[in-house]
Amino acid sequence: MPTSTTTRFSYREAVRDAMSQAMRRDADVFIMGQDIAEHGGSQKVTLGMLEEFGPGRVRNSPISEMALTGAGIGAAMLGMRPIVEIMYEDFLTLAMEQLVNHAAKERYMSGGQLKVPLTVRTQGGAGWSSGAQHGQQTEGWFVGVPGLKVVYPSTPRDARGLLWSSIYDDNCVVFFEHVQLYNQREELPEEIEPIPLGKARIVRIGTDVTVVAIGPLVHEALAAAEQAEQEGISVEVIDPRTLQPLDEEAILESVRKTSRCVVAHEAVRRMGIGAEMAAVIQEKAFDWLDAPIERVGARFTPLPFAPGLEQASVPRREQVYAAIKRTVGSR
Amino acid sequence: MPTSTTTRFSYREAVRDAMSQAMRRDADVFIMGQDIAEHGGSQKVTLGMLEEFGPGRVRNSPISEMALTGAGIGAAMLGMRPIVEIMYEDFLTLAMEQLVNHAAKERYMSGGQLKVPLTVRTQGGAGWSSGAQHGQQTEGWFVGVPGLKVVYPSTPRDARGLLWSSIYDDNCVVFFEHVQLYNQREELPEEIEPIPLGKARIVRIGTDVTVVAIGPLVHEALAAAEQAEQEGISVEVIDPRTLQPLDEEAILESVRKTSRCVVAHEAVRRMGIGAEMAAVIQEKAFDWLDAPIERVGARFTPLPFAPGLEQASVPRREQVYAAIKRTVGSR
Amino acid sequence: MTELDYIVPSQTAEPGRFLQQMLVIRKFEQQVEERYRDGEIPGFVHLAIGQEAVAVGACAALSPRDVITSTHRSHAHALAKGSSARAVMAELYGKLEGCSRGRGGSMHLYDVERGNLGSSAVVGGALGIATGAALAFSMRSEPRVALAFFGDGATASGLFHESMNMAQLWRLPAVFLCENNRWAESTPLAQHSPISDLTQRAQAFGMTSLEVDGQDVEAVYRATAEALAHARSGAGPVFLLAETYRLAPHNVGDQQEYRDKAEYELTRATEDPIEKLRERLALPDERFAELEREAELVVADAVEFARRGTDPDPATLLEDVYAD
Amino acid sequence: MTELDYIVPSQTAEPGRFLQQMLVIRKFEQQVEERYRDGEIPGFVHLAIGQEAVAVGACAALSPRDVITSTHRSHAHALAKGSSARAVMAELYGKLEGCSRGRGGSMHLYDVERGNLGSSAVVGGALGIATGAALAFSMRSEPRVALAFFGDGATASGLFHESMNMAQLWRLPAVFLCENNRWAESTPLAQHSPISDLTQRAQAFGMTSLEVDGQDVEAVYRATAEALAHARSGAGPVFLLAETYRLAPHNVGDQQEYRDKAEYELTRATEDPIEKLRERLALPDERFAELEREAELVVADAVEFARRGTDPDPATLLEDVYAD
Ligand SMILES: Cc1ncc(C[n+]2csc(CCOP(=O)(O)OP(=O)(O)O)c2C)c(N)n1
Ligand SMILES: Cc1ncc(C[n+]2csc(CCOP(=O)(O)OP(=O)(O)O)c2C)c(N)n1
Ligand SMILES: [Mg+2]
Ligand SMILES: [Mg+2]
Repeated sequence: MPTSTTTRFSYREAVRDAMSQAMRRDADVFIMGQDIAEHGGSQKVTLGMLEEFGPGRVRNSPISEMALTGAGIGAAMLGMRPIVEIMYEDFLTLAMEQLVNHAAKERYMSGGQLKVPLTVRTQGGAGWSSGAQHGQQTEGWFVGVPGLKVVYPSTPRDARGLLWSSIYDDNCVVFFEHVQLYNQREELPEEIEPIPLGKARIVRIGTDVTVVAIGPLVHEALAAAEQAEQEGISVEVIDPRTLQPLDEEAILESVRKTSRCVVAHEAVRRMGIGAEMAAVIQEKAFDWLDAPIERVGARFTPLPFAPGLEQASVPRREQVYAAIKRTVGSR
Repeated sequence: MPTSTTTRFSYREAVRDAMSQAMRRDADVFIMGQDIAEHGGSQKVTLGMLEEFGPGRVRNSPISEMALTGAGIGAAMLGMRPIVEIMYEDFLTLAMEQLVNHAAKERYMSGGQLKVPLTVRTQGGAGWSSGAQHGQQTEGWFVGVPGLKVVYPSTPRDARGLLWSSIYDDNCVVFFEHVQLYNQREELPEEIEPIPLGKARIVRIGTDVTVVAIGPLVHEALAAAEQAEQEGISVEVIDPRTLQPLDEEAILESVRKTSRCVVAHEAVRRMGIGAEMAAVIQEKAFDWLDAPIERVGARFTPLPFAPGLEQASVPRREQVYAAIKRTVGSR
Repeated sequence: MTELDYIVPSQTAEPGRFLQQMLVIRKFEQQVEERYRDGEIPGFVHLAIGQEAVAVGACAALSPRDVITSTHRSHAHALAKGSSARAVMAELYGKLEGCSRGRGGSMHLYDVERGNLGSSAVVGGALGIATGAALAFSMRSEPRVALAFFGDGATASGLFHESMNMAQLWRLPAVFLCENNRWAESTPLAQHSPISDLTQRAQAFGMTSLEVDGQDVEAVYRATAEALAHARSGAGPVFLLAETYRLAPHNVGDQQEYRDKAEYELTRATEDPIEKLRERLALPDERFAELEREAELVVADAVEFARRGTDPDPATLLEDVYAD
Repeated sequence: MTELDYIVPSQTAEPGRFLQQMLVIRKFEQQVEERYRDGEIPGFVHLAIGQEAVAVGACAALSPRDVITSTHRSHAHALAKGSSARAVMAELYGKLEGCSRGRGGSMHLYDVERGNLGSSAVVGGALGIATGAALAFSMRSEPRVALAFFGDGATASGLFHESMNMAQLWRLPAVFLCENNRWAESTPLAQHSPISDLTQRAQAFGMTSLEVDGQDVEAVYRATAEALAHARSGAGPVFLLAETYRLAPHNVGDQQEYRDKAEYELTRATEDPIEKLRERLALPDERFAELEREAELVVADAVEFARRGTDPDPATLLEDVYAD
């Protein structure tokens, strides 16, 4: 049997690979965004793509997030599969109208005549003092918008497989990348394994507590789980990967086993996706719960610049660990 | 003792009265928005204000929601107390960048040098086949944005007293009105009684179930409570009125008494403010809960046009009643 | 059904047919007003009375594979682009037989097969979409054009500017057709725009602009044909300004307390595009009355069709939220 | 502390002081680059090397009660508007003594007392705010002007257009000062704008525009003074276009792989605003070297100040999220 060759992909390269392979296969796939051409994008995700695909399919755009998103929607309605890169997710605020009122609704309002197979990729996150307008996490807003799908991968494999599925999904997908994950590496086969949207991944098996974490918090949760393990606490870690549709069954199954749950994300706690998860879990696994669902998320403040303040504002392994201890402590 | 004269105010008139009284008292208060001058606004809330205050303080604006909001922020930074009317809350999507990245953060980013005493009034809601872009409920997005306050009154008295407090609050307040409430009437004294932001109102006292409802759902909840009363179920109804800051204590106190809770709003259930409420309640009143917190909200779809579909998509008293029955049923 | 049930964009200047088509639209709008007042039509409706020549003239110049995007004031555009009066009326009634299966309503008319990509009820909201459609045509080297209808009020919106800039920058085959009816709801042009000649908007992007009398359907046809030829040739987009009039309130129910009554009456008396064409064609009264009756029949049939239509089943509520 | 620690906007053309001030900014930026590379400054930083004449000339013309808004490339604006080098440097270090108490950082410099309303790291994001400040001045009949700095790239953003339209419509005392440094990050002007003469942007609103050589600080001073006088007189806003050059990468760390090396070197050699002024003043080398040393001392002092600064206490994290 031939062994499939594998390569070490960074998260950044994995994202690029999904786009490049789709663009090789399919003339309808293209990408637009600011500084994505020669410059390779502000995070260098698209580096080299201009050379391979040319300026017609790797389109450098003016600073016009609204029109960029609108043009993506229009091209998608005509059957293209555009990828729009919004440089920082903070700037999704500029595209909000187009995403919420158009991308999400064109199919419904047209009674099913239209599809909007648009992928909006964006990135952000704390940890490098980028300030209050270049680091907030905004995925929660889109989860509550019927018609949109929301994806947030935490590993190179998931990033590649989910981006592939997003590009080929016939709906608008808002795809979140985290700046602190771009250099994460993983051995992957050359051929892409598509990962279906809406399927969670059990990252670590455990029996005492379920931690549902997304993005960088998946890795923080793993570290916290290792630490808890030392004290004999067995932690299961689940990464939903897709936030809409949300794999409620996978989460509920785990919580029904462990009876304790922590939800964790980098976004502000209040109105973060963790609120929705907690609401769903307490509703559908009430009788299994031995303790309140603990929520881990950023403190209620704009992202401060000073490194010490920034650190104090966003959650990392310590906060997840503390939450695990709290929920187990109330045994 | 002199009896204070009272007048019958509609919710619409109550909103207008708060603005007019503030504008009479204070030259720094003014209003900007589309068609608010001769036309009195799309919902006639500002009718007559042009005549009293003139076009300089009742400023008809171009269709430029971004600049309108930005100008409100700038004027507020200079010490004015602007009121910006966004005709439909669906169009808050256009102002999202200015609200989230600027109004909410200028104070923090400036290390406390600035204040943004801006009030952004808006309205919307289902029930009259206004279609997918003129009826969605968007209050949830703003609750998770540190630096913003969010208000959603359900009665003329609350509308007037809370709008007054919003205008005089030194932070940016997003103030939600519901189109179906404009003709609600209530006897009010001439002098405004300011209502502090962040204080819930116990609308109805009961012992078996707490219903936390906002906006039009307060009235639906009351109707459902009457119906439940017939069957011997005693329902307490709480209207938080302010969603940020949220009066958690008032809600928790009630739930600790009743041990059962329903949260209800017209917005889509997923990621609605009810998710946050459920998450808080299960966290802080876990040991008191006898049943899962029930969430009532719109179905997961853009607002459909056809009346029958629209009715089927948004929650009314029947859904609140059913949720009350469910939670009591799981006794 | 008669041949008038569908307006077939003619791609040639046929004033006689233009008149018929404008009459269908006029009668349609008048009937909508009545049906709305009678409570048969839910939601709210914006009529294009006075602007029929723009819709008919522009759509006649489009080839069947060209696409349009429209606005809250969308009935005329939908009809002129070839949707049947029945399907549009049924949509206004919220029926399954409507052109958006009852999901859209008056402000969300779609007919993708006939090149109507739909109308945005957010002012200016479809201009990026039209730009994107044009981008698709350009990338695929298809000889198609995307034409966006929008009002004078929309030219104050950021997306208008961003879309114009992008379309010109990328030389996309788009036509930005601005219907300057001098009002944005209750706001006269002078209260939302510091300039009165809206072609100046195009100068910010170095975009070719054309101006046309929007009450003269033949002129609109010719100007649109010229704009389309320019766009189709690869020379880039065109800003096409049609000077027109809103000979009706902003929406049915609007009292127009902000508008001078005398101006309104005078404008209605002197700027009716249908009366202008009738005069130019020197049509005998009898013949005109006949055309009116024909149009009324089409519309009456559409109303009957809509009334008999099916209410969407609430069980299908969640259909088409997502494509699968 | 020397008098250079604060740039006091002079309100008169004093080329000698302009030179000193530009040198402080230049040395400041060069020092920031080094400190950033050494890992002392967190986040990311955009230097205004090459654009000092715009900041200094424009701010010199402002009266103390006038206000500015700034951008991600904000150090020069902050310094020229009178913030101390110490306070700005301390902010870049994230210190409590910084002009934003360490909450803001390089892209969020504020000094409200001196009329700096802050910088938006969202491109174009402060243009509505400047419009609103001008509105406040207008409503209160205060003889003050709001001046917004922004780049060529920002002219593609919707908010730019909406703000220009509103300011002109309401004849607000605002100056929209566009620093055309020909690049938006890696994107050359021709890739984000279909026009090369950006004053055309103002034609869409019928706004008065002025153009000035942004490398000539005295010319910038005069043009800004003219724009301010126009705005202050009640005649409405002005679009002031300063043609300038980015004589540095977009931000520290940017490799400029997109930029022609020869063009870059030639531009640096020929378009340095400081060299130009030095030449015009025919300054002896010795005197210039002395001014350089003075400026270096100011900046060295600022660095020392910043290094000795206080790290904000995490216990104060939630302070100033709300005003109470
Ligand atoms: C973004 C946005 N703001 C406000 C409205 C409310 N509104 C609907 S139509 C209209 C006026 C539009 O004027 P114009 O673009 O000239 O079109 P017309 O109504 O004259 O056809 C307004 C303000 C809206 N639909 N969308
Ligand atoms: C809305 C928005 N989009 C993208 C960015 C990323 N970005 C930061 S600076 C910049 C270029 C700005 O160009 P210009 O306005 O000319 O200012 P300059 O950098 O030349 O001073 C870009 C694209 C941003 N900060 N904000
Ligand atoms: Mg109009
Ligand atoms: Mg630039």
